[in-house]
Amino acid sequence: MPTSELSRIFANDRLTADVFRLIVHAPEIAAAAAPGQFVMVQVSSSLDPLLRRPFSIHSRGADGSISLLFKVVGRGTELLAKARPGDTLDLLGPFGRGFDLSAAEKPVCLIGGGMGIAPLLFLAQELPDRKHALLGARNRDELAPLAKEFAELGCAVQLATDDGSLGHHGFIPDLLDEVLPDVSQVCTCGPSPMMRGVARKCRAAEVSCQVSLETHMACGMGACLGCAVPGRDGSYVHVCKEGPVFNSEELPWEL
Amino acid sequence: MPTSELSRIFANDRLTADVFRLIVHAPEIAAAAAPGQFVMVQVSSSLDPLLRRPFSIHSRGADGSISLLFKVVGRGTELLAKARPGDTLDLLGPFGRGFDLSAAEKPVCLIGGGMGIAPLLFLAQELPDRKHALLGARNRDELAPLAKEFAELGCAVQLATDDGSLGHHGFIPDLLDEVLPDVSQVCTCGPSPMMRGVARKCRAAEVSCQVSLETHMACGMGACLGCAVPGRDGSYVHVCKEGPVFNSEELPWEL
Amino acid sequence: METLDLRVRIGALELQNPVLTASGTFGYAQEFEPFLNLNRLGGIIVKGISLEPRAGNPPPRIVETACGMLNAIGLENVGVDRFISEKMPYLRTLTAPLIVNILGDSLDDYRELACRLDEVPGISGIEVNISCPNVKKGGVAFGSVPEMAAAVTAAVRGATKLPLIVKLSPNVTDITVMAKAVEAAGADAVSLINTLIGMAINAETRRPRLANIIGGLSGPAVKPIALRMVWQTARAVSIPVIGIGGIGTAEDAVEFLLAGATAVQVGTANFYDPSAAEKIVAGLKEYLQRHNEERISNLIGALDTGGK
Amino acid sequence: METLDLRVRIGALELQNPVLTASGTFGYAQEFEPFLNLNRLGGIIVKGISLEPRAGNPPPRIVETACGMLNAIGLENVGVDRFISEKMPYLRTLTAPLIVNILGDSLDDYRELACRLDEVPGISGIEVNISCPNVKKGGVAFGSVPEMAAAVTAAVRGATKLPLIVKLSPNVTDITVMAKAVEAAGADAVSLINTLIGMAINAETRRPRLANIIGGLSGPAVKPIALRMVWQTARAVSIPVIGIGGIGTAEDAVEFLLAGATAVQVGTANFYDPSAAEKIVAGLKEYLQRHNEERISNLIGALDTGGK
Ligand SMILES: Cc1cc2nc3c(=O)[nH]c(=O)nc-3n(C[C@H](O)[C@H](O)[C@H](O)COP(=O)(O)OP(=O)(O)OC[C@H]3O[C@@H](n4cnc5c(N)ncnc54)[C@H](O)[C@@H]3O)c2cc1C
Ligand SMILES: Cc1cc2nc3c(=O)[nH]c(=O)nc-3n(C[C@H](O)[C@H](O)[C@H](O)COP(=O)(O)OP(=O)(O)OC[C@H]3O[C@@H](n4cnc5c(N)ncnc54)[C@H](O)[C@@H]3O)c2cc1C
Ligand SMILES: Cc1cc2nc3c(=O)[nH]c(=O)nc-3n(C[C@H](O)[C@H](O)[C@H](O)COP(=O)(O)O)c2cc1C
Ligand SMILES: Cc1cc2nc3c(=O)[nH]c(=O)nc-3n(C[C@H](O)[C@H](O)[C@H](O)COP(=O)(O)O)c2cc1C
Ligand code: FES
Ligand code: FES
Repeated sequence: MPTSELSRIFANDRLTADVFRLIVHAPEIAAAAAPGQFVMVQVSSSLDPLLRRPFSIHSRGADGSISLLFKVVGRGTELLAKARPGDTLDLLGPFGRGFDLSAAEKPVCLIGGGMGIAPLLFLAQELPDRKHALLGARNRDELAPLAKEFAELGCAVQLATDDGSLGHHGFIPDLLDEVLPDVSQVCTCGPSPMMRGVARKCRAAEVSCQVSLETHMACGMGACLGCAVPGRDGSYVHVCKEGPVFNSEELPWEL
Repeated sequence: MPTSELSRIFANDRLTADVFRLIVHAPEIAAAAAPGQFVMVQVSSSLDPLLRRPFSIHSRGADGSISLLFKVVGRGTELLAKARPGDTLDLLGPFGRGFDLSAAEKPVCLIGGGMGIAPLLFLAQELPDRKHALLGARNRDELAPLAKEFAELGCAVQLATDDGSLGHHGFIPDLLDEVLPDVSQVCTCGPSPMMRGVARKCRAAEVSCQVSLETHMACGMGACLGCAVPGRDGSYVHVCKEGPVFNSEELPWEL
Repeated sequence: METLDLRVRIGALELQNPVLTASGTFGYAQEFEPFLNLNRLGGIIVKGISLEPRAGNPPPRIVETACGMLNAIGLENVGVDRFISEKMPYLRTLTAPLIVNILGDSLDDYRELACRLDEVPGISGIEVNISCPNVKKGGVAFGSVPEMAAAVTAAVRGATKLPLIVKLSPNVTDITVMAKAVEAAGADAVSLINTLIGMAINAETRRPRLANIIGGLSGPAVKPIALRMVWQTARAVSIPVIGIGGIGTAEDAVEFLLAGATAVQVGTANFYDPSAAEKIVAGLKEYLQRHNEERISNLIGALDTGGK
Repeated sequence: METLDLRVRIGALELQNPVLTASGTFGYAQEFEPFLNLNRLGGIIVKGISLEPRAGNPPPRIVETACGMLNAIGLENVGVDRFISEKMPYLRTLTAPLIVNILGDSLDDYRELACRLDEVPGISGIEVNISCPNVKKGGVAFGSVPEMAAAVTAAVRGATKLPLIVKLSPNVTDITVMAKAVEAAGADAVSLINTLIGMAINAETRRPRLANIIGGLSGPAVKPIALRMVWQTARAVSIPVIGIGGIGTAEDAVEFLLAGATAVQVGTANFYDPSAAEKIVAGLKEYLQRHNEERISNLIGALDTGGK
C-alpha cells in the first residue's frame, strides 16, 4: 500500500559531477517497499515544475531510510540536487510492480546500465547470497563506487564502461554469454538498447528476463494513463501500474 | 542609469519573526542609487512566481553594497527570506524618482511607518547633519534595531508603536505637530492612512511633503504601465517612473 | 463548529460539499484510496467511458508545461461493459455520489451510453464530454458548435432521468452561447472548462513532444481563463455551473464559488497532490469559519464587483 | 561563424533576425536601452497607439498568475500626435526597424491612424491590434468576427503601403478562419497570439484582483496554446506568421519557428528579463551553429511530425 510521507533528508551526496545519492527517513515507504518499485518526488515547493518525478528505490536502510540514486538531466533533478540534509522531501510511494523472484532457482543476474543500476542495489540487498551483477556506465567515476557496494552484498560483479576506464571496454550484453548458463533469472534496468540486447540473449538461452522501463509519468499511480508504452498486439501497458518491471515477453520488442 | 547586476549576497539577517535585512554586493547599482529609488529583485529561478518584486534601497555601504529591508508577506518574500550568504541575487535598478532635497533649507523630517522605514535610512545617510526621524511600527521588536541606526546617523528620533511597547502609543502623525515648525521638508513612506495624515498636517503648515508610494509592478521601468495610480484630475501617474516619490500635491488626496 | 453547511445542489442531486474530482484525473477512484477518504468528497467523477473500450493514443501522451501539462491520452478507457462489471462493484461501496463521464463519436453513441448507465445502480449522475469529434460531421467537435452540443444534450436527456451535466470546451469564441444551448436542450448543469488545445515541441529533436502533436492543456496555468469563463457563464444561465481548471487549493475553490460556481472539480492537482480534494474540503470549512459564514452556498456568485 | 544568416522577410520588410518585441511590453523602446542593444533586435514594436491619448483603466491593472500575468492596462497611450512628436525622434535614431501597433474603436479610427503614420519617416510597418471592441457594433471585438477583422484590414490596407501585420486574438473557436479572412483582405502577415481573456479573484476580500474585473493573460502559461495556434495558422495561410506568447528563451523561439512562424515577438519576458530579446538573438545563433544550420529560414515550419 503506497503512502504519502514528508521525509527528512539525511544526506544528499554528490558521487560524480552529475550523480547524487539522496538518503531520506521514510519509514512507512521503506517498510512497504519491494525492489523495483519507485517513489514520486515533489522536486519544488512552487507550481513550476508542476509534476512529481519518479525515482527507483535504490536501497533500504535498517533505520527506516531509503536512498535514491539520481542523475541531473533537467530542471527537476537540478532542484533535487540542491536539497540539503535537514530539509524535508515530499514523497509518495512505493508504487508499481517490482521484480518477481518467486521462480528463481539458480542465481539471479542483475544487469544495470547508467542510472538503471539504481533499483538493482535494492534488489541485491533482498536476494539470497549467490548472484551476479553486470554493471555498466560511462566511466570509472560513475561506476566504481556502485560496483563496490554490489560486491559487498555478495554479488559476483563484472563491469563495463563506455570509455574503457574500468572493466570491459564496451557494452554489458557482451559479458552476458559467460554468465547465462549459471542463472535462472535476469533482471535488467538501463537504456533500451542495452535491455533489448539482454532480452535477446535471454530468449535465445531460454532464461527468463525482467526489464524495468522508464517513461514520462504524471501521477505514478494509474490515474492519468499518461505512462502508456506499447504492449503486445497493438495494446498499451502502463509503466506505473503494470510495471515498471515487465517480463520482456510482455513487450513488443523485436527480439 | 539603471543596470542589471548579478549580485552576491553578503548577509540575510532575520531582524524579527518576519522582517529581514539583506545585504548584497551590487557596486554599480550602489554607485548610481539615490535615496527613494528601488530595485527589482528576481525572487525565484523558476517561472513561478514569474515577476520581479520591488524593494526600496535601504542603505548603501562604502564597500559597494546595498541593503534591503523586507517583510515576508507572500510567496516572493518567503523565497527571498531563504536566500543565503554566498548565493547570487539578480537585481535591476536603481529605478524611479527618489526624494528631491534640492529645496530643503531647514532640517528635513523623515517619517516612516512599518516597512516604509526602509528607504528613509538611505535618505538619512545622505542628508546633512540635522534632521528629524519619526518612526512607527507594530512593536518594539520591529522598531528598536532601526531606531538605533537613525540615531547613529544624527537624527533626532521619535518613536511610536501600535502596541505602546516602545515610544508613543499610537500614530506617528500625532508626533508631527511639535516638529513641523523646525522643518522645511517632510519625506514620508508607509501605510497610506499615515501618509495622508502627514500630508494633511504639512499642507496646513505649508511645509512641502514628499510621499513614497507602493503598488503592484510588473517591470519597474515604465514599460508595462501596470503601476498606475490616480493622479490629479482623473489622470494616472506611474509609480515606477514618475514616482515612487511624489510631491503630495501631485496626488488627488482629499487632504 | 458543527453547524457549518457545505451542501450544494446540482439539479436533483444534493452534494455534501462542493468538491468533486475531475474526469480523467482520478482514475476509477480506487487508486486514491491510500491518499484520502473518498467518502469525504462531494462526489467522484470517473474517467470518461465510451461504448467500446479504447486503447488511446501512442506515447508520449503527456508533457509538462509552465505551471501546467498537456495530455493526449486519447480517451483510453475500458468501455462501458467492463466499467460496469469491473469498476462499479468497488465504486458502489462508496457513499460519495458517483458521476460517470461519457463520450462518443455520434449522437447514437451518447444515447446508448446514457441508456446503459441509466439502469446501473449506484450512479448519481452523468457528465457528458462534448469535446470529442463528431465522426459523422467530419470530426468537428460537438463542443464547438451550439447546435451539435444541444443535440447531444437532448439525446442524453431523452435516454436518462439521472442528473445531467454537460461539460463544455473552452476552445470557443463565446462559451456562454454553448452553455445557453445545452441549458435549453435539457442539461441540469454545465461544467467547465475542459482542456485548452495546446502543443509542445522539442527544439533539439524538432519533433512534437506528444505523439498526437496536439493535446489538452490543464493545471494552474489555465486557472485565470477558467475562472473568467465560469464567471461569464454563471451570469448567462440559470442552471448550476461547476467550475474546473487549475484548482489545487481551498483558496482556488473559493474563487470559483465567488465567480458563480455551485461546485468545483479538482483535476491535475490530483496528480501532484493526491489528497488535494480532501484538503480542499477541509480548507473550505476553515474558510467559512474564518469568515463567520455558516453556509457555503452564501459564497456562490458573491463576488463583489462594486456594481459592475 | 560569420556565415550565419538570420534574416527573415515579412512582406517587403527584411529583418536582420526574427526577434521582435511585442507591443505593450517594451514601452517606447528607450526604457530598455540600459539593458540591451536595441539595434541587435530584428525589430521593435511599440505600445499600441490610438488617435486620441487614452488614460487607461483604473488600478489595479496587473496581477500575477501561475507562470503568467493578467493585465488590464486599458490601452493607455499618448495618442498618435504625441507619439509622432515625442517618441519618434528617439525611435528614428535606431537602426532596428520600427513597427507601430495601432488600435481603434471604429474602421475610421484605424484608417486615419494608418494615414497619419504612412507619412511619418522612420516607420517600417504597421501592426493592427484587432482585439479591441468595435464601439459601433455594440462592443463586439473586431478580432472575434472574421468579416469585421477583414474590414479593419481592408481599411488599413487602403490607407498605407507600409507592410501590414494583423494581430490576431486567441479568444476564438478557430483562429485559422480569422487568419484567412485578413489574408484575403490584404494583410502582409499575421501575428499571434494576443492575450487570452482571464480573471483573478481575491478570495479574502471577495473582490476581483483587477479593477476592470477581466484582463489579458500572457506569459509562459499561454505558450502551449500560442504554439498550437501558430502551427495551425501557418498551415492555413500563405503569408508569414509571427509567433507570440510566452517566449522567453531562444529555445522557445526555435519552437515557434519550427511550428511555422517566420518571426517571433517577445512580450512578458521583457518585464522579468529586460535583456531577453537580445539573449534570444544570441541563443538563436548558438542554436544554428550547434545544429550546423546556416540559415534560420531553414527552421521555419521544419517541425518533423512524421508525416502527420
Ligand atoms: C519508474 C522510473 C524510475 C526512475 N528511476 C530513476 C532513478 O533511480 N534515477 C534517475 O536518475 N532517474 C530515474 N528515472 C528517470 C527520472 O524520473 C527522470 O530523469 C526525471 O524525471 C527527469 O526530471 P527533470 O525535471 O530533471 O528532467 P526534465 O527537464 O523533465 O527532462 C529532461 C530530460 O529527461 C527526459 N525525461 C524526463 N522525464 C523522464 C522519464 N520519466 N523517463 C525518461 N526520461 C525522462 C526528458 O525527456 C528530457 O530529455 C526513473 C523514471 C521512471 C519512470
Ligand atoms: C517602490 C516599492 C518599494 C518597496 N519597498 C519595499 C521594502 O523596502 N520593503 C518591503 O518589505 N516591501 C517593499 N515593497 C513592497 C514589496 O514589493 C511587496 O511586499 C512584495 O512585492 C510582495 O511580494 P510577495 O510575493 O511576498 O507577496 P505577494 O504574494 O505578491 O502578495 C502578498 C500580499 O502583498 C501585496 N503586495 C504584493 N505586491 C505588492 C506591492 N508591490 N505593493 C504593495 N502590496 C503588494 C499583495 O496584494 C498581497 O496582499 C515595495 C514596493 C514598491 C512598489
Ligand atoms: C490526463 C487527463 C485526462 C483527462 N481525461 C478526461 C476525460 O476522460 N473526460 C473529460 O471530460 N475530461 C478529461 N480531462 C479534463 C479534466 O477533467 C479537466 O476538465 C481539465 O483537466 C481541467 O482541469 P484541471 O486544470 O484541474 O486539470 C482530462 C484531463 C487530464 C489532465
Ligand atoms: C502589459 C501588457 C500590455 C500589452 N499591450 C498591448 C498593446 O497595446 N497592443 C497589443 O497589440 N498587444 C498588447 N499586449 C499583448 C502582447 O503584445 C502579447 O501579444 C501578449 O502579451 C502575449 O505574449 P507574451 O506571452 O510573450 O507576453 C500587451 C501585453 C501586456 C502583458
Ligand atoms: S503515471 Fe499516471 S497512470 Fe501511470
Ligand atoms: S511597473 Fe511597469 S510601468 Fe511601472
